[in-house]
Amino acid sequence: MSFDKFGKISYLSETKVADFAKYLEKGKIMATRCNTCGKLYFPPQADCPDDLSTDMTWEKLSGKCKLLTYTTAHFAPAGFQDDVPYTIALAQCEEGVKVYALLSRNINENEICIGMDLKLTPLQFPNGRITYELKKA
Amino acid sequence: MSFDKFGKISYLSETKVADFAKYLEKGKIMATRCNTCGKLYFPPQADCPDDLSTDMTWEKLSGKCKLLTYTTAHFAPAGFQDDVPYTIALAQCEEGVKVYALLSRNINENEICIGMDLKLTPLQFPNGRITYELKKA
Amino acid sequence: MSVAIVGVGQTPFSRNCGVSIRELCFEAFREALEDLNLTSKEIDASIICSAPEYDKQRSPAGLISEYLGLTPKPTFYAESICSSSSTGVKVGYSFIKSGLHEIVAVIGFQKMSEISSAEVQERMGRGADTQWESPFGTMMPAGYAMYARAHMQKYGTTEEQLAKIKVKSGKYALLNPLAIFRREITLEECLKARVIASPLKMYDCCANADGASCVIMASEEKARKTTDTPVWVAGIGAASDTLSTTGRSNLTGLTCAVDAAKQAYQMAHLEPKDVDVAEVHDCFTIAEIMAYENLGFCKPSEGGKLIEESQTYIGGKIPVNVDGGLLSKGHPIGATGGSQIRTIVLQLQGRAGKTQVKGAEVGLVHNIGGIGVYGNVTLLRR
Amino acid sequence: MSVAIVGVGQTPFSRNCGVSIRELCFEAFREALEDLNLTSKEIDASIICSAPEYDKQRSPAGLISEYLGLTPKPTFYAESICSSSSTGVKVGYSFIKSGLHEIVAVIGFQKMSEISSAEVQERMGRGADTQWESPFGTMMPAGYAMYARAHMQKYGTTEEQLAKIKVKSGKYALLNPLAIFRREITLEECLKARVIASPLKMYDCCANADGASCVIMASEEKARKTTDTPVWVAGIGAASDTLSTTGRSNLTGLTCAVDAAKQAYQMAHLEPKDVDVAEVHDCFTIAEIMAYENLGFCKPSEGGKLIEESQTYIGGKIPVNVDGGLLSKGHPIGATGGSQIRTIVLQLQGRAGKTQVKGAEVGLVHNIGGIGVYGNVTLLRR
Ligand SMILES: [Zn+2]
Ligand SMILES: [Zn+2]
Repeated sequence: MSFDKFGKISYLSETKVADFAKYLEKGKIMATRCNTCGKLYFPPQADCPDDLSTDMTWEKLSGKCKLLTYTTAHFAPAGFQDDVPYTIALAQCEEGVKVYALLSRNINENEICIGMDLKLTPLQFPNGRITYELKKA
Repeated sequence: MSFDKFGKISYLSETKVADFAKYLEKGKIMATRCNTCGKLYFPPQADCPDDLSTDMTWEKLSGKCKLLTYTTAHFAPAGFQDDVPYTIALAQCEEGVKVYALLSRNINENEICIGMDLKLTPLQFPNGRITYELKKA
Repeated sequence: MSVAIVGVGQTPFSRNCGVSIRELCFEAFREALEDLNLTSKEIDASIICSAPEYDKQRSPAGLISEYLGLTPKPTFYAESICSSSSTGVKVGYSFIKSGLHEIVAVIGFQKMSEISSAEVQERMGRGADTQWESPFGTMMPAGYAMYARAHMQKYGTTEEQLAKIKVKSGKYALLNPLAIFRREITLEECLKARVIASPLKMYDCCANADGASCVIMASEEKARKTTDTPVWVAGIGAASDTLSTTGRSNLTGLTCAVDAAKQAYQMAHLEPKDVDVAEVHDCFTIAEIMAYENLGFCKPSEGGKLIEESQTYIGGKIPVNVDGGLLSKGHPIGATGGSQIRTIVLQLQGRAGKTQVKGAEVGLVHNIGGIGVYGNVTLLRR
Repeated sequence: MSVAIVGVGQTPFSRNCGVSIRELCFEAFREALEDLNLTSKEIDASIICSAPEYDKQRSPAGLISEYLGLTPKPTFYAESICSSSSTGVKVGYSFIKSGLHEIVAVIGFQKMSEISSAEVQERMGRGADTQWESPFGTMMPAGYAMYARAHMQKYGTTEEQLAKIKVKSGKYALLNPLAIFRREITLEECLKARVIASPLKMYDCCANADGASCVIMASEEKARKTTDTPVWVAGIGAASDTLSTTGRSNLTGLTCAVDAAKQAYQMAHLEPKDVDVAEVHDCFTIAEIMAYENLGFCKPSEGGKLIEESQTYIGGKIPVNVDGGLLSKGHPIGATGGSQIRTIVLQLQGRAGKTQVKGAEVGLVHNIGGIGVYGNVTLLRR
């Protein structure tokens, strides 16, 4: 399976970690862990620059995370104009890795505060495309 | 008037020498001459690198030229596929400048020979776009 | 052997230049060679700097070097997005210092008016990680807005302080004939403007622009023959941070700028307090506040206070962006670094007119590519 | 102070690599660091080389340097189309020679399989002058075909001689596990193949490909600590010719290659006869024949005769492209120069296996960007 179902718009269809999309369809958000040095990678990667190893294992993230920073976009690049306003967020997962995703539309802008608990969750678009988003924990 | 009517496909719409297209519509193929050093430029340019001058005059080419080299393309880039085969040529104008253009379809491939006399001629496409081509002299 | 900047040039930055990219570059090149004892034939190499995909021409290095009469000298294209021409200056320095070349032209350009603003942001979005971040509708304002939000949260920086950066920018842009926006803007206008990416509003963001810049660099020997007022490259620093937002450890400052500044100060044997005038990369108001901190003009957390106290106006502790900065000049990506360098060179030559910082001896240029991905700091000396 | 190449790496060149550009680069990087006493943390700077618009990622320097673990070291993107990674090596040399950096990684890549061949040619066409030449349906094969036609006319070079370049290429590609096409091709097959741009037929043209390459460069001191078999950069030459075809004065040779070769020989104090093994930019068969002449391996006009007499096979006067060349390896634009350098480095280290030129001491790399726009010649020495 290729990677081109990931995201609202996809710019990349081939990657060694295309299985991420397969897992995501099954409701699992996966990171990779280097079997050589033990480092956890999210977004997942197939290679470990620390020891030049390519021996990695998939590992499920709990999804528990905290908001680090965010912005609500009222202007958007071509292809995303119909979605404004949307809130882009960076969150810290309990496993130590960070995630870049949109905040769920169910969270009101005045509820948002840095440090709040969030839950990283798979999301299927009506057209069959898949992604993940950050929901209220 | 902008430059975007020039050529089968245009990639550039704004230039200081946009008047070239206006002249071309009137049947004239124009070069520019630097008023400071006297150098003739074709394709025309608005600036003279030799003396950093921008003082140029339009000057009509006679169209008389000789074939320097050519190729007949049987494969084409996107946008030109319906035109194959077409013959791209480089010719030397009697004024000393060179011109890059297609050879007229009226010239048979077996007639073509390096050194042959040609006539640089304005050409209007059915859709109103304009260019020039090299005809048999 | 020292390396000098002997000539600088810049076109007006505009919303729609109406000319082709090579014609735009010619104009900047011509200004750079003015009053120099130098012909274009003596230039050994050129470096053409921009970001691709804003216009249709690919591999513009060959096109532009031909139009400037630099053929058959070597040329190539250098890119680090918004800091491309500072990267060019770094390469130019090393070409000369290594002995490969004696005189190098660094030409930066961008023509952004051929496409819409949303299309520009789409291309900028694809300058983020296209696998993991672009699919979320990333754009430049959003990236800097996330830094702004974190800076406000951690240090108490306010929207008023951000706006005051733009107020300063407007004041000086009024005196810069090459700037796109030449008018003063009030604090109130800034605060009432529509939101682009919260907390950044319209006047917190710089504008896309068309423009070109040119920097002529020379070896010490050639510099002395070429001009009476060479400006010396005292220090050069360059560093990167992760392209991914998820890779960032610091959300309240740009570590690539901190690292680059450290290198440049060290190479020049200078400290922040030695800088008389600075150009910093204010693509967004928050970027200038972080620059104050990252360059050591104040402590981390105190950037907001520095502008609040007007310390970065002429007459203050350290005058910053007295040409109006990107916020008012406009930001034609590849041309921006060269324009910043031009401003500092004119300052150090005493040719800055109404915005001259008296007796300026040491100047600094801070030029950032992307959302803190490529950090470049250049120290120049009279 | 001398500058060395200490490590080289390359992925297989393929029609469809199936991985992302950063993953592709990682593979080449990993090979380059193999057996070196060096970790990626010790690399001071990276230069990422490719041609834009073949894949969607913009500003890949940040992306790739992050994935290779090179952050926070400086990085940028260098482009001279097909010679991008030779340009990167020239900049790497000057970074080290100038004292700015000690160890530099030059990474070249291209992923061309995401778009069709006609789309690739469209992008290449926009690498010509988009105002005056692209509107005529320009493409790379057409440009080289015009040189071929002129060469045949002036010197009597034949289609058979062109085909013999490809026959040699096929013979050596059979021994190169990283090449796309690993089979021998007969003279007859070549001559009967369909015409792409007359007189060039299918086997006169190289194929688009996906691939990456990596060259690790180091100062003399660092090189000695890193490896027992450094290969020294003896000479570097770079020159340009007009982007426009109308600006060309010579239609039977590439003056940018002549100029670059002259510089490289002079810097290295070497002559053509000193070269033991060479990699030349055979994007088309005619390009290899012109390279023989432009590099001084034979006189102008005698390129056809040189291949006719098999003088560029192993055992001949000067073995050329004994890895199969671009014609059989494939031509992933940004990766090509690095791949050529890798072949010569392995030759000079005595690690070239079945295609080893015995006792090779001096090697040459000839890498051209565009249709003779950017000329790069690098001389390496054991
Ligand atoms: Zn590891
Ligand atoms: Zn003139």
